[in-house]
Amino acid sequence: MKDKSKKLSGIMLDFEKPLQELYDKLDNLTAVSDEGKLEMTEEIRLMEKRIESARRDIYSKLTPIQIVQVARHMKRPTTLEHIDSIFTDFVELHGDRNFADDPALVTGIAKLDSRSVVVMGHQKGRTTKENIYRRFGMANPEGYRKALRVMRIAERYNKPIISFIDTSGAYPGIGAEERGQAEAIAKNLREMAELTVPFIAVVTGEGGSGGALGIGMGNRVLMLEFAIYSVISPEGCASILFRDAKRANEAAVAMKITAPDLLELGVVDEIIKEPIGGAHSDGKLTSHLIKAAIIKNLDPLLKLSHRELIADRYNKFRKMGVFLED
Amino acid sequence: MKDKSKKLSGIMLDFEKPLQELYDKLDNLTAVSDEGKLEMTEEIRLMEKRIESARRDIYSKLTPIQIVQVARHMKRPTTLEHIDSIFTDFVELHGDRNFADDPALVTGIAKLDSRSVVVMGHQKGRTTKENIYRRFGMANPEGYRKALRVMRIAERYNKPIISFIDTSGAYPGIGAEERGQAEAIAKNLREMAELTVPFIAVVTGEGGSGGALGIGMGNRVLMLEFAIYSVISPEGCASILFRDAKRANEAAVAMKITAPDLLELGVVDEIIKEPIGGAHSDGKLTSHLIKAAIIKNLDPLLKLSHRELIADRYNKFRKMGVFLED
Amino acid sequence: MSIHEWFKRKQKAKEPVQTRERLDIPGNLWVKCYKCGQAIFSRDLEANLKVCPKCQYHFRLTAGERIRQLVDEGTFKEIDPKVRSRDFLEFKDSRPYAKRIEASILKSSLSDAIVTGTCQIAKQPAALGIMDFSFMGGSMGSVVGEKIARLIELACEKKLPVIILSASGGARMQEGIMSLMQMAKTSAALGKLRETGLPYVSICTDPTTGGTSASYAMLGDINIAEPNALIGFAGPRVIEQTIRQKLPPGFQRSEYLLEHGMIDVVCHRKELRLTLSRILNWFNER
Amino acid sequence: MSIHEWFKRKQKAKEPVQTRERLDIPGNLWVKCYKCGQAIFSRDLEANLKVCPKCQYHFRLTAGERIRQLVDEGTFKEIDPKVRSRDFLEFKDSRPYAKRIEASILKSSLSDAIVTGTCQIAKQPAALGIMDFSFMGGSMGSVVGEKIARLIELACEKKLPVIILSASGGARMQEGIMSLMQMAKTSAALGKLRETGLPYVSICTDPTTGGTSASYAMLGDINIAEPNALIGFAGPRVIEQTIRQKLPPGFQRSEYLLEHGMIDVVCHRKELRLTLSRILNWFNER
Ligand SMILES: [Zn+2]
Ligand SMILES: [Zn+2]
Repeated sequence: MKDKSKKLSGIMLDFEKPLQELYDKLDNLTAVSDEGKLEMTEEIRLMEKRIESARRDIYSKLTPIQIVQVARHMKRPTTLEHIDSIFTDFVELHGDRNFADDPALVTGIAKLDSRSVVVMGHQKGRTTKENIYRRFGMANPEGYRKALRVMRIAERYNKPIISFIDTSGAYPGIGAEERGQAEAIAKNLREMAELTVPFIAVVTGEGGSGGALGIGMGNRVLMLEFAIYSVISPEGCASILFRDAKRANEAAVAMKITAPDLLELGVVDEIIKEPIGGAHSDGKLTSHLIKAAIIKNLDPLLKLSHRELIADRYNKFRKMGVFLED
Repeated sequence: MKDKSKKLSGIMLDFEKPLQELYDKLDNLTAVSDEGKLEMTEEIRLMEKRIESARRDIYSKLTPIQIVQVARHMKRPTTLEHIDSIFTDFVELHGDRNFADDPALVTGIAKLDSRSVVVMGHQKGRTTKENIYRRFGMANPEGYRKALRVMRIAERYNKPIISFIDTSGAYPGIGAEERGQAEAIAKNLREMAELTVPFIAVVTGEGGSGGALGIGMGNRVLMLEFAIYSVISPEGCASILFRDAKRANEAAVAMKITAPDLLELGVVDEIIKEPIGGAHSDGKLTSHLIKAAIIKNLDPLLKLSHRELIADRYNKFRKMGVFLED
Repeated sequence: MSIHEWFKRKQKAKEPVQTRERLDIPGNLWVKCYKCGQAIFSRDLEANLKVCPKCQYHFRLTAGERIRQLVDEGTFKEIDPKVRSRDFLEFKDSRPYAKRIEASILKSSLSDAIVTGTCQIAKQPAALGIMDFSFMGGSMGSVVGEKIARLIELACEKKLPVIILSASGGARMQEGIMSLMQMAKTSAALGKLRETGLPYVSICTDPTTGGTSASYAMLGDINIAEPNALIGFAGPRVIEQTIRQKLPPGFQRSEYLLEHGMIDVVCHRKELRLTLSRILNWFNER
Repeated sequence: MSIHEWFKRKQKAKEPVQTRERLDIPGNLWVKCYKCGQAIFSRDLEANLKVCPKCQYHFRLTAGERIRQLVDEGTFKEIDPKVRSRDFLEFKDSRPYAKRIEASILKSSLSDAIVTGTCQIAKQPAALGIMDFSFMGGSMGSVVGEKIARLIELACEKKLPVIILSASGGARMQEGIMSLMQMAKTSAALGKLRETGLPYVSICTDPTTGGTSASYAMLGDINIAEPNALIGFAGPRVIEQTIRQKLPPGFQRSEYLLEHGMIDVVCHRKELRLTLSRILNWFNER
């Protein structure tokens, strides 16, 4: 517990700072208790409850820009961690059979309990080194082409697809442009629309623009409570529209990027609750909550025919858009 | 005529040297005639006949290694020249939608008289500069992937495919290996087998190994009289098997790489006669002979169903191979 | 991400917008080429399809100009002219989105950044969509997506080939996530077109970036581009900021994309109608 | 083209052939690792699946050794054991092809460079082809092509997944153009398998080059490679001669191909059976 509070305090977000005091108190209590001077079990229990309650309180009132911070939290569970917790017998499949393997987007085959499924997702790193290797989860065209290749395996052998979305966007690099970032994403969109197998997308962290959508056209799109999904980052939006990246908070509000907003807009089908204090406070539990939501949404889809699955997906995205006509 | 003999003599092959004397005489005759000193029309006609007869004679007795020289002749008509003569309304299509456009393998849509067809072929250059640009007709993986892309367009819109084969092989470069030369060719082979449209391949010059076969799995494989088609170049074969590239002539004989050999082995369906003195002596006529052969072979295929076309192609290649079993 | 660019370009390189305005003013008889500086008599520029006769710079065109240049006279029948944008997020930056829409409609006399309809090109019927950069930088919001989806569905029904001319800075930020979803919607419609066995020709004109390039603009059976058009996913500035490095010359221009395998044909405006008619004819005839 | 390499390798780097021979001699109890030089007790090497315990160098295996390592005991049923090569071109280099075949059969006690059959792997049925480099460098002639085609056709009929372990320098030059045509034949058979909806797993072992790599070896739904195997189309020497340049370190090795997107999994021999069983299980279960 000592360790936990220290670890957490080290990466505490601004708005979590009120918890720091409580954690410090908890540390004192446990220190005293560990030294054997006093029996503090009850006090510790109470303090823990207080912390939990404070956390719950804080997390129930997050502003959009605070949610952005949670969605980007360094300790937020990554795709490979979710895969590890949710599935068994994972075999990672590499490469687009064209140019490269992209570590920013991982794919593979796995078992969801007894079901054979294809899994994929953006992969961020934990350390700087890892993040450079993973390109901070920003995929190159090869990532999207690998995903498409593996989606086609799913289709050929009639297995459902589960994707995990967590990227600030597709990588904006020279090579990425040269090798057709636009083409790769566009083709994925068209091909995802035509998939004959059930497809569930889960927005687990940052859902950044075309880079997110590039593996995101699920029959069902689920979203973690404190994930975000938007056409451009709040900073990007602010620097363009308000000529000031620091007004990202306004942009975050204006663009409607939180899970409840997106549920209301019909872009997302279901919100998956996060543990108290956000996914980073309990990765395993988060994974288990995701798993339950996947199974709940997947099972009805398994009963649909190929045609029905395509129609279901087509209708879902076909109706997106708000306009006037008279 | 003067010009023609000079041009030809400049690139005369060893075994054509006996013609040189005759061309010199013809030059003299025409010079005298042009100066108006004597009326030499009849003599010129006779000399031209003699040259034709000598050419015919020489070309009727070529050894395999001489045929190799003809197949590689610098003035041998190239794919774009054939396309220009055979088809109309050609629109060249570029790019593999992945990495690059490969100028060593050209593709496009065109009309064969009133028929819409897809055309493709290896493209050699005429000048050194052009040859460097065209990589001497040795395609990179992008060339094969572009070809596949365009074959799929043919299939999607139910148009026949005509390919022209003229390469010493797929390009053996670092980049080519990195980007999956083997994968690109292999995938083409599998996909060509499954094409639902008529496919005619014409070996017009060098049919070099996998690089040739990579666009060569036609329902019908036609071959120009002095083209070659082999698993490895005679020089390559000789340097390996005889430890001496200079024994290429032996290798050329042993490997059975000429049109009549391949017809006998069942690898080729029909030999297209070349003009007297080889395709380089009359490119236009060569193209027209090819066109006639294409149409003759294509029209029956147009009557087959998708299934029949696949079965036809499968059976054709399925039965290739000679072995014992008891 | 690349709508980014659109705004920045709007502030800095005002050229194409100005051009249009100048040409719209009667009596403004001379235009200066934005690339080579050549003074061109307006009527000559018009007659030359708005291509600089000296340096071949392709000026941007309005949807109306495109129709006049490409379509058999009198054959264009617009569909869905009344679909208009709605400020459903009540989005406000320096100005409310609702006001922006209003102003753009007034200024351009378009209902949004795309005109769709059926037409004939060299006597061959086609479903045609033409984006117009002068309407909010050709940005793709719900209206653009809806009109494209309807155009494609109409093509499926009437068995028409589809042609879309793109000219767009990308997604329309003021519609938030919904503009992103238009990428999915339009691409899905193209998937249906493909399944129906009907061809699609995409024509990328300057600029074709962001969400537009990452959906319908790159999905042609055949992708055509006008010379020197900016085509790409991320905007040049975003890339420079990310990689802290200068971009190579010609980067993200048509010819560059041709070399990198993304474009089939870079087609001079003078050849565009002929090329299109050949392609349509190829698809139509057995 | 890469059969090239096979011959050259045979002359220069004799290691794998020697290895086999040494190990076949009873009483030859110690083997030296060709990579790190470590002396290894034969029985230990055998027990370690012929992987050097020190440097993890994967020694080449015979078809028989592969079966023992991968297949459920007693389940391998060979098909087409009597298909043999014929010298139909009467091909003669330093030695007539007919004699080469004879000698190879005697030396290897194989009928040609591949063994095919049905089997179970972790109780899951499969059609299995195993190439053996010790038979004329694993070169692919009519027999290899025919046996692979029959294996795949059998799989189509019996609804089995197909697994092929490649170990080959490429096409068999002594069969001229007919060896090239085996690329077409085997790939076409894989096309049929795919249409039938059955999976194919390719396992590339050292070496997998030339015509073999440019046909069935690269066409797996899933491509597996043993560590550090040479995999490529053109032989390293041919490339060096063409480009007049040294090759980068690790070029054409498994890990390099993984990085370049051609291989799904680089799999240590100890993990191979488990990985295969997981993959087969994934395909089999709904
Ligand atoms: Zn100019
Ligand atoms: Zn060792």
